[in-house]
Order: sequence, then structure tokens, then C-alpha cells
Amino acid sequence: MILNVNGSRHEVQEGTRTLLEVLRDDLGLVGTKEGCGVGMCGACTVLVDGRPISGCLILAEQVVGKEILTVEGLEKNGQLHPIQQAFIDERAFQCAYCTPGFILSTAALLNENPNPSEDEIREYLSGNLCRCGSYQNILKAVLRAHQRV
Amino acid sequence: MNPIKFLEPTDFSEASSLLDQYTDDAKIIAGGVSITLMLQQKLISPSVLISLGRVSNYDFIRHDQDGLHIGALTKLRDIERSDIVKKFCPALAHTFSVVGNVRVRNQATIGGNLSAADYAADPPSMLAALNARVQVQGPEKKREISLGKFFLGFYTTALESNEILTEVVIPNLSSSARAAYHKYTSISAEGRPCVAVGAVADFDADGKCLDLRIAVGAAVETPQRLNSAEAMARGQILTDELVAAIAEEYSLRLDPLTDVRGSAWYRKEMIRVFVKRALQEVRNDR
Amino acid sequence: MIGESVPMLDSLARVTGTLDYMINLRLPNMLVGKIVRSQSPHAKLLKVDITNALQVPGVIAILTGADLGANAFYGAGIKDQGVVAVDRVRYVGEPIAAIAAESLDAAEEAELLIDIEYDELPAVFDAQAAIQAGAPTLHEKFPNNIFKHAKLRHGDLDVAFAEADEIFEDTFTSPPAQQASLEPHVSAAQWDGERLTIWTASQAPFMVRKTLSEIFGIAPEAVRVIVPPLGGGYGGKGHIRIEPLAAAMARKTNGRPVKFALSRAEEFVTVTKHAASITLKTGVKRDGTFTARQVTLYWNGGAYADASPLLVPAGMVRSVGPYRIPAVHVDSYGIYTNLPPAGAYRGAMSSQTTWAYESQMDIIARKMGWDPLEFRMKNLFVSGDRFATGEELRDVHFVECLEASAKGLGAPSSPALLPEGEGKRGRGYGVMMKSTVATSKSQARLKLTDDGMVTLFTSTVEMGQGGHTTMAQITAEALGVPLSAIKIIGPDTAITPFDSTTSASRSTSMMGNAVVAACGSMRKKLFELSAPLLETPPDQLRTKNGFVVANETSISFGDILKRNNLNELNEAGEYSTSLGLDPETGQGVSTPHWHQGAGAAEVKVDTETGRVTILRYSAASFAGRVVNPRMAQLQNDGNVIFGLGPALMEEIVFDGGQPTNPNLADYSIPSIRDIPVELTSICIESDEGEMHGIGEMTLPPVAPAIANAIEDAIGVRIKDLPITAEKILRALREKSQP
Amino acid sequence: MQINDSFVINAPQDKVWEFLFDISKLYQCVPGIESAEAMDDKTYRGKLVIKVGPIRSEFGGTVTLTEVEAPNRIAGMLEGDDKSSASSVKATFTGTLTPVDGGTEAAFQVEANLRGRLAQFGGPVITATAKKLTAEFAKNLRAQLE
Repeated sequence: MILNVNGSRHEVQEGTRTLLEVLRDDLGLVGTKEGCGVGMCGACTVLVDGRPISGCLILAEQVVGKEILTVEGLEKNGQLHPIQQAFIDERAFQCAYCTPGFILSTAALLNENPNPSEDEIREYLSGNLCRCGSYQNILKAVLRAHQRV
Repeated sequence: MNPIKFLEPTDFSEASSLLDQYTDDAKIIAGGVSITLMLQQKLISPSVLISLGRVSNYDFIRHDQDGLHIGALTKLRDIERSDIVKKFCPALAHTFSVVGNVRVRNQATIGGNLSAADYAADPPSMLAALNARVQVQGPEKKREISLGKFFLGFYTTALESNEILTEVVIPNLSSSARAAYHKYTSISAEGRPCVAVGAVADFDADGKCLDLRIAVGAAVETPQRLNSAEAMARGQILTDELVAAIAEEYSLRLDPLTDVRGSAWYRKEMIRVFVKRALQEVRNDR
Repeated sequence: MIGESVPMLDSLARVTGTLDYMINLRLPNMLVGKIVRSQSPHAKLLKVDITNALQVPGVIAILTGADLGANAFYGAGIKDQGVVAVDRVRYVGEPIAAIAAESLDAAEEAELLIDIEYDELPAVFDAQAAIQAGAPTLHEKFPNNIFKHAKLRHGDLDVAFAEADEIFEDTFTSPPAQQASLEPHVSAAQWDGERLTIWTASQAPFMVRKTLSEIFGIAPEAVRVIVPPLGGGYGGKGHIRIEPLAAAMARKTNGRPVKFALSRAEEFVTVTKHAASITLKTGVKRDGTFTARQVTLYWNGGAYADASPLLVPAGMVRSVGPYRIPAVHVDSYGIYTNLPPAGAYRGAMSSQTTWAYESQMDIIARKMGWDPLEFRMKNLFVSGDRFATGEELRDVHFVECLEASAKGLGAPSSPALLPEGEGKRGRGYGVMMKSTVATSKSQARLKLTDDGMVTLFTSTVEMGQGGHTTMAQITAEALGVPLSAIKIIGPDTAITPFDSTTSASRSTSMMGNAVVAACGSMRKKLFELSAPLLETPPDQLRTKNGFVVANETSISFGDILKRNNLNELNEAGEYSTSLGLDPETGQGVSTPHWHQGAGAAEVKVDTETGRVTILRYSAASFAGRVVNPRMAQLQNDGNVIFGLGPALMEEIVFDGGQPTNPNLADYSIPSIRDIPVELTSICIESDEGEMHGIGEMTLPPVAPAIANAIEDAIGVRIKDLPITAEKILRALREKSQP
Repeated sequence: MQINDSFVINAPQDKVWEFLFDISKLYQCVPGIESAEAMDDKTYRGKLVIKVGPIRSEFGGTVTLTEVEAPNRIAGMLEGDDKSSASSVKATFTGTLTPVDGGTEAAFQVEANLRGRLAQFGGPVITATAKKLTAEFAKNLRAQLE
């Protein structure tokens, strides 16, 4: 079974496993985290053909032939993605376990809606949970990122 | 443990034949949200998964003289964002926009959502109020089921064990009809609905209600409509008193359940409030 | 450096997903661990048969109670909890066995083949039911199920109540809740002969070391505890959790490491927030002063004492409140029940106690006709007052905290801010006073190398609070080096020195002072070594930017070492406090300093549904001296947002001891759409400039401030957390139909 | 969790009682039952398949009667487990037969604890399933007795 992840093709073992398991266990892409296992927290957010999906709720077999982007695929030529930089600039994390998920959701949001209002950001990101409660700074980071992206 | 066979038929009739062949050992996987959840929690252990991922041409949204047609494999997110749906019935687009979170909506399909028959879901009550029907494919024949007869109980539908939902059809609304969907979350804004109310009303030129359909979901096992309450509106102006009386009828007659999102007592109260609010919205929107 | 908002040192790793959390740990030959848990809340174990499970291919070893020695019990103060259950289980989810296997699939297959036979015993789940005569006893040593009774006796209560014009008696409750760090508990263990290495997501590495050395009868130095950055802790990782089990399992695998990572559902049966019932009886005079307060606290400790023997007395101190009250008696009971063990939950015990005393403040104020804000101001402690423990209070800033948060609310909301729909607005306030750990020690070690680089060895756990960045900033300032020259190592008990724990907001103060002490020694050493080179007496030297500076000349730290033929310099620093209370009277000194915080809420209540919207929230904490303003703001904001959970939504629901909502779909934690429309927070600093931790201060006031605002809005009083829409609506109905 | 339900059968109380204590007849009426046997006059062993939507559980276990007061009342306990979902159920129950107009009212009260993975379904699904099984049982019983 071949998966396209972050622009390269990876041969992975057949079998019914979640995309999250395959990314972490087979491909060593551990930036994607499991938080709740039921699609609620967004720590396992990855982009599948540009759309945010919960890695814990989708089987690897379902995404064969699709383009998968994880947090590891965001940097270009050793340069942080502007959203990553905005998260640093606005101190938009504490324990940061949720951060890759938030960053990927933000990437998808800004792709769909380059100029989101604060309400639209809240709505779009409301499925990503941050237990440390860094939400205010995350909002600021998204607003800052959209000026840059 | 034996590996699960992952089959990818290319059309519904093949999928249905496979389902017929493997019976209880097989599960259909469309978007995969509920099946993956159950697999993860080890509540099911099928030997075969029949994926609809290779079935093409069923992620459509189209409008014709019969009404709005939505292919079973259409993602909730695409319905929510569809200009056709927004034009056809803004409340319907809204209903899909409040399901779970954006990730779930990107993955879940309308067919899967309805077939899972989760009581704490959003689309069923709005679709029931819209008199939607579903087309299903068996190994030999297709048939149509009205949504009012589709949900039989918790996680249980009128689908035979070898049938698959292929399309949802929502009859045309008259240009004077208005619809509203009210989702009430009682705990976190992110939660599933405590009460869900879909309402559709049609009015004549004088503002008299020609037809009213209200389906209450999430608080009850399956979406519930009350003919007695709907009939109260026919030929009447929806005054505050009448709205209150209809809301009261729903509150009185339905027998809600208790779960973490609210007790039966509270849900009775919320049914009254949200039937009222949905009715006010359709009335005021006119 | 102190006072600058530098980004967290490892920010890059945090935004690229490359931070080495425990969950990512992979070791050569590592096995997967899986815990087999009790389905019964209380039963004798008649049989735990692993014969068939051992036959599953890929299963390497299975641990059961039969493997355990007499010392395989642990707990802070009361060693009542077995590494796995021996002969008897006392809560649903208690570990009965553990499996080490090549894969999770194999372990899960084996789990189904373990044959467990229970002989059911009667169970009790409510703390007050558990102390009634005839209730089932959980541990024979404590026949009435009370494992801890902490007492505070200050003044003559009867006389003081007799002086009161009004006496108020109210009971407030909090349910069990879960810390719910997004990273679960994860521990891995490996034995090399009689030496044990354990990697664990823990807030207390040295507590883990001590406990494991006692359980396995080896020297503390034979246990190496390594703690990577945590994906959140919030008290849930503050004590011993799955480390003993991981270590005992690894003892059976011939030197292969075993890693246990809990599922979300397992988290809910691993540690919880204490359910509590708190009764406050308070005597008040017509002039608005207090005469007496009697507090009775029932803490549901769950089936094992865990950290409760420390927390129940802390809860006693934290239950009195920040007000001048001449006579105070407190009885704080830790009680066994057949629920999972309870432990610290961010703002430990204060989250429950502040709920009680700050709710009652408004009840009193309203009944006696005072403005709740003025009533507080009138009675709040100021520096020089004495607390109920007899200790004198210094550096007290409750009034400033409350003033600042009230002011932060600003003028009442403009209608434009209000979402549509029916609703009534109200405002409420809360203040909290919390002790930190009375007796604890922090040590820091500094290494300076001849390239001018400084390494700080510290056992402060980085769990997202920015502890390591804070220590680096303190080092930079105290030593006079640029931040870029500092590297932080730890915690690793083999190389980093002792620290009691990273909890109770103690690190900035305790470890911070240890770092300052180490820096002082290092500077002294550098001055001695450089004085001859700079031809200036040591007492006329200072450090700046990695240089020792005299009047006209300077020399870099690296050059000082080189010129003295030294490769490195090592200096250590220590800071400790040894305080405490008399066990019979609760008199003494309970804390090195007091945590002080306040909050003000403006809410809107939908009177048809009972649903509350937090329009504005303004929080203030006393920080002494802020090390990193933006990180401090994150901690303050984060506390308020975290606090919305227990205030409005969080409750583990048990049915017959079985949690029915152990997942984040049915157990809600605050999302970005649940936070206040406007949220501001500030840190109060003082001239004395002591550095304080601020990891919890703005959390405990959240629930009472909201409840008080609700009463202000609609005239109903909720006394049971969480404040759900349903409870509000019910109260409204009861009020309208007396 | 409490599950209480009742139904009326148009048959005399003695006849109903007799029927319920004849396991071969009872077997015909219990929905989803796969096997049942009497170990002695107080203990029964059996296997029951329960389906809720896509989830199929197979509970094997025993029923032990602790009180038998013919033809009015029984009480007992039930223990069973479903290996595949690592779930178990423990329950105590009482059942009563009361003569009413036109027949016999059968009523039961169950205090049940469902444990393991299935427990996450929570009260509403489990009580509704119990009610459905009861209704089906009542229907089958009526078909046999009326």
C-alpha cells in the first residue's frame, strides 16, 4: 500500500489501521499526536487533499492515492511556514501537544478563506482543543498569519 | 487476529452484493467516521470492510423538478458550502455546518451520517422536517424510504442488512416556504446537540400558515414529528400564542431521554423553547 | 532578561512537532505494555489465571499480584496501593495485571484470555455515605473509611458565634473531574541487572525515584528517572501513577524495555479531581465583620489515599479564605470510596474550597445588604494580619488583585457586545488564597565551560508552563550571560540535582531561588578567578553579557577559564523551606508565601434555557516579580479558561463505579467557542520583588465569580458544580414556584 | 442503572407462572436467546445475542433465583459476560405476577450494572434496548399463551 505523505511516496504495510497509527508508527511522523481518539480534540489533524481530517478517525486504506500533509511537511527549504512563525511570535502555545493540529487547521482555514473574521476563526478552530488554554494567543496568531500568508 | 479484508467495489450494486454475500461479517465504510470509531473501541470486529471510496459519481448535489438530490457519498462539508443547497434552503446548509467539527464534516458523508442513525446528530431532524426520502440499493433492486420511516431506533434503520443508502432527495419547497434548524448544545459549544429542531412552514400571501412540519431530534431516540401539533398551525396566523401552544404540545407529547447532555425533564423544557424559537424564526423570516 | 517576553526556548520544536514527548519515545527492543483492569468496583479476586494469555504469540510476560513482594505498595504517607491489585480490587479500572508484548494487538488478544473471577463485595461511592455506620470498609486499617482528618483550631468558636448577629450555613459540592492533559500518562521502564531506568511523563521525578527504590529495595541511585517535556500536567502527573507498574512489568522481560501509554478512557480511572462536599458556617456582625467560621470538608479520595494525605491538610488551610476572621475551626476529612484515586487538579483543593467560601461571601453580602465587592474589600487580609494558623501574613495584595480584576471588567457591556436572544446580565467576583508546599527543597547546578556556554542542570519539569525558559531567564539575569549562552538539562535524576516536585506553582520561587544561589556562587568564583587578570578587587567586579566587567576592562567568562587553565566550572545552589502545622491545632506556618488571585465575571443568562455566556472576564494574580510577561499572561489566561471547565461543564459521571463518560465527546473541556467574549488578565508586582509562581492563581475564582454573577443576573444561587444550564433553569423554576 | 417494565397477558396467573418456569417453553419467547439450560431448580445457564445497530454482543451467563414464591414473585441475580467486547453485566431482579382485569400483569425491576466497553453506550441506549427486548418477549409470550 502506497501513501503520499508530504510530497513523497511511502510504502506501508497493508492492514486496517488508522492513518494516525501509520503516520506515527510506520513513518515516524510523530508531530501528529493522539489526544482523544474520537475526533474531538484535533491533536491528530492532518490535511488530506488540503482538507483537515482527524487522523484517528480515518483508515490508512481510505487515503491511498490522496495527498497527505502533516506538520513535518510545512517547512520549506528549512524555513518555517509563516503560520508556524506566527504561532511563535504570538506565543500561541504552552505544552504545545495540540499545536501541530492547530497549525494545520489554520493552514486549511487560510487556504479556504484568506481573510477570516475572528468569528470565522473561532468557528473553524473550535474542533481543536487546547487544555492549557492558549486560545487567545492562537486567535492572534491566526490573524497575524493571514497577513503574511 | 485475522486481518480485515478491505474491499473497494466501484458501484453500489456491487457493494450491495458483497454485503449480501458476507452478511454480518461485513460493514460498509463510506466516510468512515463511525465505523473507525467502533473499530477503535473494539465494539465491532468485522472480517470485511466494504469501502465506498471507489464508487464514483455519488458525491453530487443537483436540483431538478423533483427537488434537491444529494448523492450519498457527498461530504457534509460540501453540502454546507454548496451554493445550490444554500439557494434551495439556507437552513439545510446551516444544519450541515453545525455538525461536529470541520474535520468530521470533511470526512463524513450524508449517507453514512444517516445510516449510522446516531440519535445525537443534526441532519436527521432537519431532513425529516423537509420530508426528505432516501434511495437505497439492494443486491437486486432499489427502493425509496421516506425519512420518517427510516430511523427505527438507536443506531438502527430500515435498511435491510444488504442495502445501502445511495441518495437523499428533498422535495422542492414552495417559494413562500421557510425553514429553520435549531441546535442546542447544553454543555460546551462543541458538544453534540441536547435538542435539535428542524422546522419548515409555508405561508399564503396573508401570512397564514399553509403547512407546518417540525421534527425534534437528539432528545429522543429517533426524530419525532407530531401531526397533532403540526395541524394546529394549518390555516392559522402563527401568533405568539399559537407558537407557544405548538411548542407546548411537542414538549408534552414527546418522551425524551436522559444522558450527559440533559435529563428528560430538562429536555422537555428545551423542546418547548427550541420548537418555539424555530417557529418564531420561520415566521419572522417570512 | 527578567521581565522580557522571550519566546519559549524550544519554540521551534513546539511548532514543528519535533518536541520529544514521552509518547514519542522509542527504545531498541521495546515492548508494548497493556494494563488489565478491574470491572468490579469492590471484590475479592478469587482467580487471575494467565495460562491461556501467555500462549498468545508475541506475549512476553504478564504481571499479576502473585509477582509482588511485601513492599509493592505505595502512596504519599499511606502505602495502601498495590503495584497491581493483590487479592482484592477496590475500584472499576484498578490494574489487576499487566501484559508486555511485541505488539498492542497481541497484548489486547491476551487481555481477553486472562480469566478473572471476582467475589463481589458491597461498594460505596459517596464520601459521606462511606463514613456512615454499616458502610463497607475499604481498608481494614481505617474501619470508618476516614484515612485522614486534618484539624485547625483557632479561637473559641462558641464564644465567637455567640457574638455574631447572623450565622450562615451553606454546603457546596464539587464532582469528580479529570485533569485531561492532552498527552496521557506514559511511562517506560528498563532494568539492567539491579539498576532501573524509567522514562516517565511525571511532574515529580524524585518522588518517582524514592518510591521505586522503596518498592524494589534498591538504592535511590540505582533508579534513574528521566522526564521529557510533558504535554500538560495540571496536577494529574504530580504523584506516582503508572511508574511502579511499568517498572514491575519490565522486571519480567529480561532487560527489554516496556512502554505503557494510557488510552483516554484509562486516564479517567487513573487520577481524578477530589469530589468534595464543603460546609461553611460563618458568623457575621451587622457592621460587616466576621466573628467565626467553621468549615467541614469531606474529600472523596477514592479507593487509595494516593496524594490525599498531603492534599487533605492543604485543603484545610486553603478552605478558610482571605478574610479576617477571629475564630476559625476546620475539619478536613479524607475518605475512601470505591472510585478511582483522586489527586491534585490544577489549583489543588482550592478549586473546590474557593468555590465554597467565595460563593458564601455573596450569599452573606446579599442577605445583609452589602455590595459584594465592598464587603470583600472591607474584610480582605492586608500585610501584617494573622491567618487562622497564627502565622503573620506578609506581601499581601488581595485588595489590589480584586481591584484590578474589577477594574478590568470596565464599564458594563454595550448592547453591541451582547449576542442576540433573551438574557440577563450580571457581574460577580471571586478572590482566592492558596498555600504552596510548606516543606520542600530545590537544587540547581550550573556548569560553565571555556567556550562561555552555561548549562543549567535542573529537575524542574517543563510541562508547558515555560519552567525551563523561566529558569534560563533567571540564570541570564543572575549570572549576567546572554540567554543564547544557556542550555537547560533535565530532569534526569542521574545528572540533575534534587527537586521536590514541579507543582503548586512553587518552581519559579523555589527553583528560581536555587538558580539565583548557584549563579551567586558562580559569580563569586568568576570574580575570584578574574580579579588578578583584571587587576581589580573581586568586590568591585560585576558581570554583564558573559563578561566580568571592571571599571575600564572586561574579560569573557570563557577567557577567564582558559587563562586559569580550567575546562569548566561547576557551582550549585539550593533553596529550601521547612515549615508546618501542629497536627492537633493546625497552628504554625503553612506556606513560604501565599498565592493570591482574583477574578471578575460579567455573564449573560438565557432565562429560557439556563445557558450562561461569559461576556467578559478579568483576572489578576499576584506574581511578585514577573519573569516573562507574555508567558505569565498565558498562564493567567490559561487558568481562567481551564477554570471554565470545572465551573460550567466538567464532571465524571459514574454508574455503579463505572465512568459512563470517559471520553472527550461526552466529557467536555472548554473549546475556543466557550471562552469569554473578552478576556483580560494581569499580574500584580510588588516592590519587594520576590518571584512567585502563577500556575494556578486565577483558576479557583472562576467558578464562584460566575456563580455570583449569575445570582446578580437572575437571583438564583447554584451550590453544586458544575453550573450547568439545567441546574440554573431548575433553580429559576423553583424560585418562581416557591 | 434501574430498568423497570411491565406488561399484561391475557392468561390466568397460574398458567403464566407455569409457562415461565418451563424452560423449554420460555426459550421460545426470549428474543435473541441461543441456548438455555437448567443446572438445578434455582440456576439456569444460557447465551443471549443482543444487537444494537451494527454492534452484536453475545452474553453467556447464569441466572440464579434467590426467592421463588409461586405463583406471585421471584427474585434473583444474573451474571454474564460478552468476551468479544470485554464487557460484563451483573444484575439483581425481582419479578411479580399479579392478577388483573382480563389476565395477569407481569412486572419486573432490574438493578443492573453493565461494565466494560459496552458501558459507554450509557443509560438511554441500554434502557431502550431492554424495553425493546421486553416488548418482543411480551409479544412472543402472548402468542403462546393467549
